[in-house]
Amino acid sequence: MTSGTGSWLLAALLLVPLVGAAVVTALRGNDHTAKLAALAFSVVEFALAIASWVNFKPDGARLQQAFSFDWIPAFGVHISFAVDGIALVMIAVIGLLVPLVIGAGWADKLPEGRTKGGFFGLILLEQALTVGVFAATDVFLFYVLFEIMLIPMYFLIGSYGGARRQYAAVKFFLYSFLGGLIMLASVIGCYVMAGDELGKGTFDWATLVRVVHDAPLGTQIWLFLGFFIAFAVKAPLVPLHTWLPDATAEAPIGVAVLLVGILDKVGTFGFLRYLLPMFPAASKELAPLVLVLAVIGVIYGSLLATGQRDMKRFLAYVSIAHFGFIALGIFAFSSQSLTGSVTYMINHSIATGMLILVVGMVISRGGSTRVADYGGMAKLTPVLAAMLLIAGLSSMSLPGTNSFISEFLVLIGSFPNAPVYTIIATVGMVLAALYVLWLYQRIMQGPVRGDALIGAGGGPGTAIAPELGAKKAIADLNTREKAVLAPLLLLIVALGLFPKPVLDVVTPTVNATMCEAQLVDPVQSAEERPQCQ
Amino acid sequence: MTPTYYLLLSALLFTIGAVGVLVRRNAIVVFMCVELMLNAVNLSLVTFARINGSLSGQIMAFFVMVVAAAEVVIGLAIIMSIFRTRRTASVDDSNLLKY
Amino acid sequence: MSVISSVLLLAQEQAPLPVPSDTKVQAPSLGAVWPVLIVLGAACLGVLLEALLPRHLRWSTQVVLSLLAVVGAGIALVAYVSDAPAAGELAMKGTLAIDRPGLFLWGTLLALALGAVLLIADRSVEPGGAFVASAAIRPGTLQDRAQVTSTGMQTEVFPLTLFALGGMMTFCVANDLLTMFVALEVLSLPLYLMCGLARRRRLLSQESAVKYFLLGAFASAFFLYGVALLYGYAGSVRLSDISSAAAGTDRSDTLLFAGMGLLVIGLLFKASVGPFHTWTPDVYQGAPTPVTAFMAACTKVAAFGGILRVLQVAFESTQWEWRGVLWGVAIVSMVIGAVLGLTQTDVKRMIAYSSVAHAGFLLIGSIALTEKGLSGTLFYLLTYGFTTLAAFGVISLVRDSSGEATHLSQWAGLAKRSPLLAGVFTFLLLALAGIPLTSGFVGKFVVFEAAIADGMAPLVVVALIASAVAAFFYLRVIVLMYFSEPAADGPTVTVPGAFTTAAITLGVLVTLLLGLAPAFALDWAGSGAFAIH
Amino acid sequence: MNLAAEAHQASGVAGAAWLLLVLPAVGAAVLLLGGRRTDKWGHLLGSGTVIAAFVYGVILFFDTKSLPAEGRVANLHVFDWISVNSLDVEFGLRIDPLSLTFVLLITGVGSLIHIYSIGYMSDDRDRRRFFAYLNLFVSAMLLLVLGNSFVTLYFGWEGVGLASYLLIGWYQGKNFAATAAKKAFLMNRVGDVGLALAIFLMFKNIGSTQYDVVFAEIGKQSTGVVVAIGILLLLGACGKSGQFPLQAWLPDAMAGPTPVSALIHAATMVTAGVYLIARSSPLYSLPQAEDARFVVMIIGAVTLVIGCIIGCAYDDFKKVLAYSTVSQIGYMILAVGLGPAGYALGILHLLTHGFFKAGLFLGAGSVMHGMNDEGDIRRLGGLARKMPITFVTWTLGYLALIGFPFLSGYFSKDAIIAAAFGAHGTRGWVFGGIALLGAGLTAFYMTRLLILVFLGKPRWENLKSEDGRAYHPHESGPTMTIPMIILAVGSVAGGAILSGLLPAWLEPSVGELVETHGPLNHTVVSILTVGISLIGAAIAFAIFGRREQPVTRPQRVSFPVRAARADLYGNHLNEALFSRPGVWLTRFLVFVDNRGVDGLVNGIAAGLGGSSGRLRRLQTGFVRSYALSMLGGSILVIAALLMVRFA
Repeated sequence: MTSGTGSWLLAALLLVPLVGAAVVTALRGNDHTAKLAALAFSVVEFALAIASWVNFKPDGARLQQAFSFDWIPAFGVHISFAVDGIALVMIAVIGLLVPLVIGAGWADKLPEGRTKGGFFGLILLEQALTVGVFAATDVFLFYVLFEIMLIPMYFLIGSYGGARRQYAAVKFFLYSFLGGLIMLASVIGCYVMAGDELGKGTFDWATLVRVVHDAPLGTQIWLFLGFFIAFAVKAPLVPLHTWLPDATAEAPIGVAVLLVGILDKVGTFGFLRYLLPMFPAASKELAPLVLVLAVIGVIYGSLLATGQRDMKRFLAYVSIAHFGFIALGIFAFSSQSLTGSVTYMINHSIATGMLILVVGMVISRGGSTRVADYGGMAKLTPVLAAMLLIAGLSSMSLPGTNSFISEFLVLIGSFPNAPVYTIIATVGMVLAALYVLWLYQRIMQGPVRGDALIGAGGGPGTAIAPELGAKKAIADLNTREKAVLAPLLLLIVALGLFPKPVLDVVTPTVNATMCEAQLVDPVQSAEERPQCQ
Repeated sequence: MTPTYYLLLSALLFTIGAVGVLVRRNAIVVFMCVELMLNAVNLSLVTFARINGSLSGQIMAFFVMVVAAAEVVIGLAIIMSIFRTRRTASVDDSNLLKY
Repeated sequence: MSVISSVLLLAQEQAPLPVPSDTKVQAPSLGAVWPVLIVLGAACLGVLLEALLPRHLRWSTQVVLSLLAVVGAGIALVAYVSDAPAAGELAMKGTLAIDRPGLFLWGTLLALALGAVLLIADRSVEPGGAFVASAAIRPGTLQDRAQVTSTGMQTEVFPLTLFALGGMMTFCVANDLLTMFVALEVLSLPLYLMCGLARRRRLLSQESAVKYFLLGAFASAFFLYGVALLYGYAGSVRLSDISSAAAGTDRSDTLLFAGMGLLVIGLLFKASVGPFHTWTPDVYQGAPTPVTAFMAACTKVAAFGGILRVLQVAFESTQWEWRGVLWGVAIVSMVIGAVLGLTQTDVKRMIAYSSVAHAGFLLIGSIALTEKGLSGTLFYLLTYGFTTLAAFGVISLVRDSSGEATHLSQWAGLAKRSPLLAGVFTFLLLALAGIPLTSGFVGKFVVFEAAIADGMAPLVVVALIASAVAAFFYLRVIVLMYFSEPAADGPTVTVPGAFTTAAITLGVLVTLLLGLAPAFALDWAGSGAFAIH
Repeated sequence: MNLAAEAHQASGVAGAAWLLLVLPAVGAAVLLLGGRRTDKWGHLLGSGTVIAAFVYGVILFFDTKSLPAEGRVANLHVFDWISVNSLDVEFGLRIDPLSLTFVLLITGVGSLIHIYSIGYMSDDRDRRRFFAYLNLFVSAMLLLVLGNSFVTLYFGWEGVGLASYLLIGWYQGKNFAATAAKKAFLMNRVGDVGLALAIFLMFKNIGSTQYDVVFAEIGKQSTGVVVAIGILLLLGACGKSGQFPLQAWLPDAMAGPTPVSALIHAATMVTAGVYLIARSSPLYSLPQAEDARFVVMIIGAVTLVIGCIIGCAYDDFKKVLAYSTVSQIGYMILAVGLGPAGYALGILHLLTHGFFKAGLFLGAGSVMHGMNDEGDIRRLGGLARKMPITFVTWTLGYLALIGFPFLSGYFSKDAIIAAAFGAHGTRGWVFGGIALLGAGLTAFYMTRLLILVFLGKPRWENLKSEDGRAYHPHESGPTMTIPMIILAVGSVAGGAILSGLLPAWLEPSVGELVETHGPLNHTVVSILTVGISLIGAAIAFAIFGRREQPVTRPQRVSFPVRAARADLYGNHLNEALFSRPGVWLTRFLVFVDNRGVDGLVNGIAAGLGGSSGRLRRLQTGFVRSYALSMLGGSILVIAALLMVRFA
């Protein structure tokens, strides 16, 4: 059954990329048409995402634009999708990033015997699956998509990646797959529990929330852990993070964006959608554990970022630090921190997405991922340098950029409930400045140096600016690249100054989550406090 | 004397057969040991028939013999083919398939 | 010798067994057993034809006959199922219990056998098929080199297949241990022979036959001794009598448990459950691939059919004593299969170890003595059978000058040579790994669900970890096929003829179908319990 | 003293106060996005927007002045910024005497320095970008002082940090510039953490971050909370204002172009800390805040001494001025630490200092401009004749700084010293004494500068600059001299005018100025101060004026001088405490991550593989061993079954 016009939007959101994937793959014979088709489909998808945002009523039902069909009656499994505020914004971000990724990968050279069609086809497929993961309201369906999601990514890394791509792809897959299997145990556990409660098992999320969430603490903890491990692998929490640096380092830039910007968010999304509402008692019980991991992640990730020699690994560790913040916000249990984490998920996709794309542009010019191969590039490519700096400033969450809003919300919201953790995490602000400026200085500032820019001999070669002694003509951003970065740049500033549109969509869902998780704000304002029904 | 002894005897025979399978190299002999195990079973079947005072145990013994005969036919066929290839019936020589 | 086994078989069909006085004598209903009769009848007919027909007609005749037999049996089965009593009925003076699970197993066996017969009958991949022209020729001689290229074939394979099939069908529905023993032999003896009939690599083939035979005989001795002890315990070999005897405990439990142990060991051997799996890798590798497919698919089904019936009907009342032991066996089997699979270098051996791991999973379902456990295991058997059948079908297509190229290194970069085959095989491997949207996942899910519902959560967690480990060696093959460069003198992929194509398509379609819409099959599997008379 | 009650909604002229932020911001945006197209007129746009902002500021000032004293605090709601349930941060401006004072200072000095830069940066191919950054800075600084909540303040706070980072690192081709910029930003961030935590505390305990709410509620809070907030705010102030222990970045910041040093690192940004504490006067004036105030005073006193001492030893023109800035801000912090007795004085000194220090820096810039960017005072000398205007304006600034009677320094600094003596008990003597000593040292090092740069023999005559050119000192052009003159006038007259008006004007923001009557009355203190300053100057003359000075700094010097040249080992301390351990920790963690965490993962994988490789050897291929394993298995199973049953 479906409810309202929104359902069709959501259905379209799921189908368009699927069809797109099929079409693009079919067109893989001709790179150019394939590229155009891919771009067209991704743009349509983005338009649909906007439409569904417009259609969404923040003060409306918990889950909107819902539709559902029977799938396996024997197990009460349905194909049912719907969005809440959180899923909505994530889907919008996916819709935004994929066209940009396609644009960024427009001119990349692929490995021998690979086609643009296959590449973009897989990306669109991945998009369809991730949209599904965020929109699924049947836990079984969620699990299915959660696992399936790995396969296109596995091939994206494995077939189009760098030198150690096989290792990275397999590592990525096994990590997530093992996590997923452990989650499967919990999924089944919930199902069985529902069976005992209601006589007939179900996977419907809303029903499961009702059934599971007053289970005895012991049971809850086991079920919680099952889900938690899967999600902690996805949104890499230390110490389950080591697949991310390898995967990011080996994946092509665009794929790295999807990996860090979207796939990993499934984990934090899972915290919000499944852990808190379904296992309130266990969440409270185990919150200290998660908080410790989160804070470790912040510090550990930041420090390791400064210790990296490889730019892409650097990006991975930066993200690990950011995921620490997100986890902190989620398990600090205040509506501010939760909202902060959700917006963090978006802003991280935008800021780090841009950072990765920019680094990719640096690499495509220098042809090396080692930081040591660069230096003083700002002289050759001022615009590129500016972009790197802006992306960096956003990922160190400087006020005026989008990330500031989320980090501020996370910290200020976490402080009342978890002051100590928050104070430690605040140190992360300094470290963030450290690693961003460190990278910027190494790559962009100082005299022009590094094998990537100057001939290995160090002697000045022929260059656009011979007086700077650059090895080869290193051009500044071209129009396509500018076009790719412009939307992100715009959003970074816009959401930094005027986050209201996002907050208005997210906050009601967060309040609903707070209610399901039986949480109350530590700091209540006298007049309006969220009502639980 | 109580039928229990027959059971013990059959257990003993069965064990001898099993150990024989483990220690003998010649395929034929190994196979004979298996036959020994089957016949040990026959013994206990008959004994139980006696104990339970029902005939079915003895009838089962006949079935077992028939089956054993069939096994012999197949087994010899296979062992023969191996022997004709390798000019030896030692089971240890045929270990190309391993690890 | 096939004559002998047929004689023996007829003997067992009229075998008058002492019917315990308390059970009412039933009207012998042939309708129920028609499928078996058809198959065995066709088998005997086949033997006669071998004797009467001229050589050049045999192949075609036998193929037609076997296919007709299988299909006919299928029709008879369907015809019977339509008006079969839900509770099941006894046939052949109570030696056979024709009940819902039995019928489901029959259906599964017949369907799989159809595929197997098609594979066996194929002559497109290799002129004259995968079987030796004349088993009497000594390997390594001139005639042997001649027969490799000749189109002749030892067409007894077909009646042998039918005999084995008949034995399996009887085995699944055997209601007393003696029938079960005889059926066990009837299904095993032909298989011993078939293993030795490969056209190429005859040394390996014969060796596998010897090993299978000796160990099989050894195992059946255990089985038989178990039968004897149980007879001594219960005074009857009727499963129901044993359970009723076990319920009232005035007899020596030593007999009961020793007997049960020996009996189960015999069965576990057939099902290649570790640590009784040792024959599996060698035989799977050495036997002609179509036979391996037949064994892997059908023998597993039959063996677990027997295990299910024995455990649920005869030993249900004593489950608390033996359950723990079988837990251990299941764990050992899963671990052996998963771990040893990691370092295999031969595809067929690798699948063999995977089958050991799967046997462990199946055992989990079998010791959950609930309707869910029963239906889950039955469904799992169905899915596993088809997947592995198709997998071996694919393996038989990758060949080089010396026959099948089963060494993994030869599979490198296969995706570039033949994307279709690589895609199909990848799909099958993912199914074996239990990735969602394949039948393998649904199978695992139903089994684990039953296990957790029956309070075996820890065992399920072990199973999940094992399947994650196992996933690694499936992935390894995928990595080889997709991400590595093809070897210069790599194997070629022969375009399969109609038969093999049909078999593979059948397997893949069922795998996909049961992954996407398993509902109907689940209903069949869950349609009823074993008949207890 | 409740300042919240009077805040009324801004209307009329004040209603357009957002223009103050938008004008320079638009300028910056146009210049940055416009790229090379705007090269020709970029500097004009940049300066124009700031001047426009200044004009509007003046209008706003008189408009507000026309209102009755209690109506001078206006609140302008621009839009809802961050609003989640109980947390509601509006993007709003607070127009009151305090913020207006700063608006005038920032836009006024800002305009002058923009004009000055037109000339100073004329031969830089990226002058346009320079002006963009300056505009960015002005806009952020205005947001800092105008914001009506601690979060908007934080926004501006980090905004100016960014601008200063960009401008310090202006010559980013040079490593030392880039490093200095990074250092400045990082040390500021350390301070920002304090500010952030203070904000979190406010939200936790008061539930808001708006000034009016916070100041209205803060009185109800426990001493612990108040002191904590007070000290955390101070930490923020230390970061921005180069106060001990975070002073080390300010001298390095001189790596930026001189106008930047004048505007950001002398006149405006570095005084943000003083603004913060003055703005939080309702908090610091609380009786619970006694300890916090005490800490503020200590920091101020310590810093002002450190600044003076190091200032005496440096040979770099701008760095000496930088340390002078550090110590002067020390005075201001000391003043605001005094509480109601000092807020107005702190702001007063801040303004006068803004004038004369900016003038001094511009003078320095003009000297270096004429001397091939030579900054080492030992290579200068006798420039008075070569560049008269610079000399005169600079000397006026100098006199103002050392508190020459009836120049601006005399009114602001002496007042602070007097107020310091006014602190009750021994504190008065201690802090007063320190402040007095500082005055003497200031006179000493400034006189040293004056002599070494403008008087004495021209030591540069037979030297060449690094780029091998001979020195041809010359007076700078009008765009540079005019601002210098204006500032000189300001530094001469500013004190006399402001000292009368300011306290009353600031009353609505920081409360009325409490006259303290210490052991020594005001006249005595000023006589003492002037006397001590004269002594300091005399000593300087005695040492540097009469003897010829070597061109290279003498190496065999007494310990104090060595220590002072080494920033009193401040950097060494940071090195030892933070940087080096940090690097080690990072290296260690990288190792742990690769070998430890990832090593464990790969170890498990390798372990499985290895055991698999070993176990598969058990599959020997001998039937009999298979049979054995089967038999073993069977025995185990049966034994287990029987044990379960019977044991």
